[in-house]
Amino acid sequence: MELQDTYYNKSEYVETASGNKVSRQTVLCGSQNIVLHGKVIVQSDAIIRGDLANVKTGRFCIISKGSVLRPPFKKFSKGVAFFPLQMGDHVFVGENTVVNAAVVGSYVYIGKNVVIGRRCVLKDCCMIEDNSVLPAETVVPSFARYSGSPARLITTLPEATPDLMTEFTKSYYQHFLPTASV
Amino acid sequence: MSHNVKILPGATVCEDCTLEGDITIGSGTVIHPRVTIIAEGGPIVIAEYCIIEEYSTIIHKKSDNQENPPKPLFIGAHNVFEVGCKVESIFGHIGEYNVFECRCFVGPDVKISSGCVVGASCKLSAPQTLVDNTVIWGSDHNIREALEKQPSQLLQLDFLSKVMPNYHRLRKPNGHKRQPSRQSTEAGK
Amino acid sequence: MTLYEGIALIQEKQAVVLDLGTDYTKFGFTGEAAPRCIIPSQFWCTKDRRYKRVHHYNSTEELYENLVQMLHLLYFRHVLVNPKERKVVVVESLLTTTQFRETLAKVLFMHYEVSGVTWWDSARACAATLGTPIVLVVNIGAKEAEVVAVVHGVPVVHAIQSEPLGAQTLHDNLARMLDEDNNAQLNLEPSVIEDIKVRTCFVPGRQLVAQLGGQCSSVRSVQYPRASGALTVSGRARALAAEPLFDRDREQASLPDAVLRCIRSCPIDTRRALAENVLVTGGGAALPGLKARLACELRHLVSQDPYKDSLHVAKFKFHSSPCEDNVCAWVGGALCGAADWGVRAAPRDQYLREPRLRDWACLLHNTPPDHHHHCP
Amino acid sequence: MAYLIQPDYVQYFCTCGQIKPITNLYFCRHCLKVRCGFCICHEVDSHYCANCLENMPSSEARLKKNRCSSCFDCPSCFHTLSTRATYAPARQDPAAGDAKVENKQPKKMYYLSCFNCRWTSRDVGIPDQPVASGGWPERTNPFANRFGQLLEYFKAIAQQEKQDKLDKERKKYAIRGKYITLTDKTGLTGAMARTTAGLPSSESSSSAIANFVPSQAKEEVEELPEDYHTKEVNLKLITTMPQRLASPEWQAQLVSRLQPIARPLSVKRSQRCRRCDHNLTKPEYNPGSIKFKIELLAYYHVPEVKIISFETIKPGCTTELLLKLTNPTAHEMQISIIQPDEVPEVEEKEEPKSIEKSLEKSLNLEKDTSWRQVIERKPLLPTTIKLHKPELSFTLAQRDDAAEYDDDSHHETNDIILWRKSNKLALRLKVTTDEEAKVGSPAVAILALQYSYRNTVPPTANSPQTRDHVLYTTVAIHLGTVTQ
Repeated sequence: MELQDTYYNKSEYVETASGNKVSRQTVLCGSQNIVLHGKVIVQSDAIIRGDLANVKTGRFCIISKGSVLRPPFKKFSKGVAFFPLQMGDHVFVGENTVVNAAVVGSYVYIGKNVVIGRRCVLKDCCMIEDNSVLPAETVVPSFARYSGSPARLITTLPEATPDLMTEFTKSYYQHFLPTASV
Repeated sequence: MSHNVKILPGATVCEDCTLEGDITIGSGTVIHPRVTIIAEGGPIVIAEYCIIEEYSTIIHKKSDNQENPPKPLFIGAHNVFEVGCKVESIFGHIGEYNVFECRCFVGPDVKISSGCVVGASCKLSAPQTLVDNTVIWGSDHNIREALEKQPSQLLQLDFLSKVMPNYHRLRKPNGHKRQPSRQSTEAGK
Repeated sequence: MTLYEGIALIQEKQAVVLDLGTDYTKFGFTGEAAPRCIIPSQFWCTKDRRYKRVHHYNSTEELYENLVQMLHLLYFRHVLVNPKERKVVVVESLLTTTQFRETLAKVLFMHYEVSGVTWWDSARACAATLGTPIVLVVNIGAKEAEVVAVVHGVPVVHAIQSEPLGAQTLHDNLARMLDEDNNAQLNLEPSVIEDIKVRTCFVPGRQLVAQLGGQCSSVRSVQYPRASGALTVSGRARALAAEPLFDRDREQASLPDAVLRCIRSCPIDTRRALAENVLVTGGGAALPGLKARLACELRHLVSQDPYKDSLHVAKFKFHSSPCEDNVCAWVGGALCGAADWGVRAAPRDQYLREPRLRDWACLLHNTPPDHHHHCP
Repeated sequence: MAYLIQPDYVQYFCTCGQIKPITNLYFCRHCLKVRCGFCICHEVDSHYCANCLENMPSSEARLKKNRCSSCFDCPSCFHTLSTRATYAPARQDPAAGDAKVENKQPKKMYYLSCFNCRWTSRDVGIPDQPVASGGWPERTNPFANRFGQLLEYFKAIAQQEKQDKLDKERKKYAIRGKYITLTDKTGLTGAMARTTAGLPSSESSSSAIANFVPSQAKEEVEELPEDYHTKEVNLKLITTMPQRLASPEWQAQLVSRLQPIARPLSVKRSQRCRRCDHNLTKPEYNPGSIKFKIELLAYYHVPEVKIISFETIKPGCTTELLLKLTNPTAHEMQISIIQPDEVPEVEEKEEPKSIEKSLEKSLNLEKDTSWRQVIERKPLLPTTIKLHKPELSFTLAQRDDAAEYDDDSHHETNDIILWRKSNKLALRLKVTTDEEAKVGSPAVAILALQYSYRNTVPPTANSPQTRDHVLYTTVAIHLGTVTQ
């Protein structure tokens, strides 16, 4: 099935020169530490905690409503350090999902209501299904499809996943349109 | 609804959060943005060194057999409320060193002792009592008893109270020194 | 043992041993003392988006596909070897259906192109873990309890007893009692019932059952925590879940009856030896107290009616195998498979020429060569 | 990705008859046929640990029983364990969890800890280790010794039996008895029977046989303690089935006996066409890489059909259906839509089947194709929904990543072709549903595509030189359910 158009209120969104579309109803803390690499959509009520550490996303990422991107911390003997959160290209983060990961690779699909625990590493090309919970420090290998709480490998993804994910995020971006009026 | 929010010196409370009712926030506690704390069924007292992260909700709900004066909800020291958790306990007491992981739900009939972990996305709605050091995880609500209490987050609190003022508008402390943590431990009995 | 594993490494490819049970599949290498994995006999079905059990099938084609998926999971997720050019030891019940046997053979030989398959029946495999010449194997599986007398390496086929008294019977009984205890149709997941059984249930001794009566009020009940609130597991459910195994009301179809019937059907000169070499095994036998209770029931029953005149057995003695109960047949398969280096395996090219399996129930394979019905 | 989160609206017919979404299909460039996971041959390519992402050579993996030497899983919840360091001098803060460390030397000690269920190696009394990378106590199978004895015994018997057989053959002597076929089938036990029954066996009985002690049966069976039923049951101390089965050789029944589980390795697979033995996919060796050395996916070679929208299917009605077609190849494609029964039967067999032939083949160790008869299925085509065949064949431009950004829809459009965009076009088709179609049954329309395909395999000496082929593919399109 082709994706359906998603409409947004033009006055609600800010579009940057690089094509990022960011809702005004988001909480971008420490925005100087947040880098969105272009054509990224950040929907309303998403929180990105740039104040704790740097947050970088690649191109064509979709951060859905109510999701939280939060750099993870690690305890050391002398104190606590927050690690930067890196996200690759073509990543989809579903609604009300909490991402505490250290690294999210490219072509990653994270469903809605998911919890990605602290310092998780999601390699390129993986999928976390809706309502899953990844405990802290999980490494999700490439082409794995995880589901459940705690999430486990249930099956593998097709080899063409990079292309599928590219097409999906691109067409999501293309179908993310301002409403005609306003 | 009276807006009687008492913030003790040393607490870090972001402005971008909803605090309704009679709430006392102990020193050393950090409240991140977009937190909702509603004290409609009685006052909420949060002791020292708690962390309350984004989108967490703590509600002291009105109940039918409300005591008069309303019983306060004491939340002990060193509790961590992670992103998106929701706590509705009406038991009037939550112990110390508990961790409420991301997106968990603790219903009104759940009694939490100390050193417990409510796992991410666990929805505790059935009436139950978590004894000290209980760990609940997973969709099947697996239960085990940890060897020791959850470690404190003093180091993280240290960092947060240093960093957060640089990036966030904070609410000014307005309370005076008191010892809510001692009260909270007594109130549990 | 490590020495042998070392030898196995230099020799030709170590064969794999497969025990595809109704509930759990055991899979690993010959010459090893335990399987590499014990996993539920199910696989993730992408089409239906759920786990599908291997033994749920309506047609041979569906079974074929289930087996292909299951073996893929076993080879590539758990044991991590190429199925091609490697021998397989299949451990199965003597009563496995021809449909299942032949489909499994087809999958192994044709789909996975294994180089040879040896079949071992579970009774002889279990007996092999003891090294004793005469063994009475009581195997309590998921669906059925099988009693097979193995005499000098030969199962006494006409004496085989099989009763639907496996773990499933226990689970059904337990589920019914839990419903009664909690006054509700609980519709518990099979895995939950299994967990309750494994963690709370036990088999009380003969005297205790009589003492307790129907209600078992002196047995401690347990609160079993669940996501939707705790469940009461009454003392009755804990103590009496396994009672159907010993229930003689239905035409003496109880487990001790089956054991005694099996002994009675065996040649007279082996009966005493069989009674003195009983091996109670299978996943269902791991329930605390079950073996003791069975021993007690046997000793009692042998002096009772249908047997007291026909069966003159004074003593019952019991073996314990050098492995956990649920992997006994697998371990036997791993022993036998390692001992003969797969010499006796049916090779693939023979199967390709004539895709038919030898089976004890088939006269074609079972007629002595000098018999006039024998066809070469 | 829509393929992964939506139901499979469009499915293709594999050559073997399976029906799968295009993402699960492969395309063999040498046979020019669509293949799927069911009809191809899977092979282990490389072993790696999915946690530390280290490769392990397969010989080493075999020695280590397919387990990583540095990563451990939690025996309680199966999450990966993390190594945590503690310092011997206890900190001022009593809650830091260091109260247990008694010695005052400033020494780093390590223990394993689970972030999910908070299990630690201290829970079961495993002492902290001075090195981060391990030295964790290795468990041994408690039955290993006995198993070794049995194995030695059986091997000796098998050896002896082999010798017997040789002797027997020399003597041209055969035993015939009641259970002849059974013992013959498993001669091992026959030999065992003879030895244990005291029958005359071969003269040289090895020491393994002589020294072997069979299991001794006991009269008493371990009974439950008297007060078993009145004791309180603490479920937190008893392991669950998954916890027991996670370590098959140990199967601890008490939580206090759980041990860290060395993490099982994973494999990368390569896939091979059974027919021509060419690789269809071959991954790169590096565990972190998502690239392939060979990647012959149907998604890159077969025109892709997607539904844009469709009207509800009603019995006896003609409804419209909008499809999007994509040419994934780097060459122009001629496509025409045909009825599924117009697809010519493609004969894959090159010689008539006969028993002699196949026998000959297997003897000659030639590539045998016997797998085909068991793997291939004849799918049942639902026929309630008929497609109106458009009298039209059209050209679909090659894929051009640069063209993606210019929005020129200047190509010719008509009733059937709604729009074109570089290598994509939208089609409007009509389907008619049978009067008899059952309401509530799934509505599936079948259509076939005839398309031109340019083969890019460099021609070899013995392969035909043709580069352009006409290929067919059949597609099942799911249009919801038939409604009134």
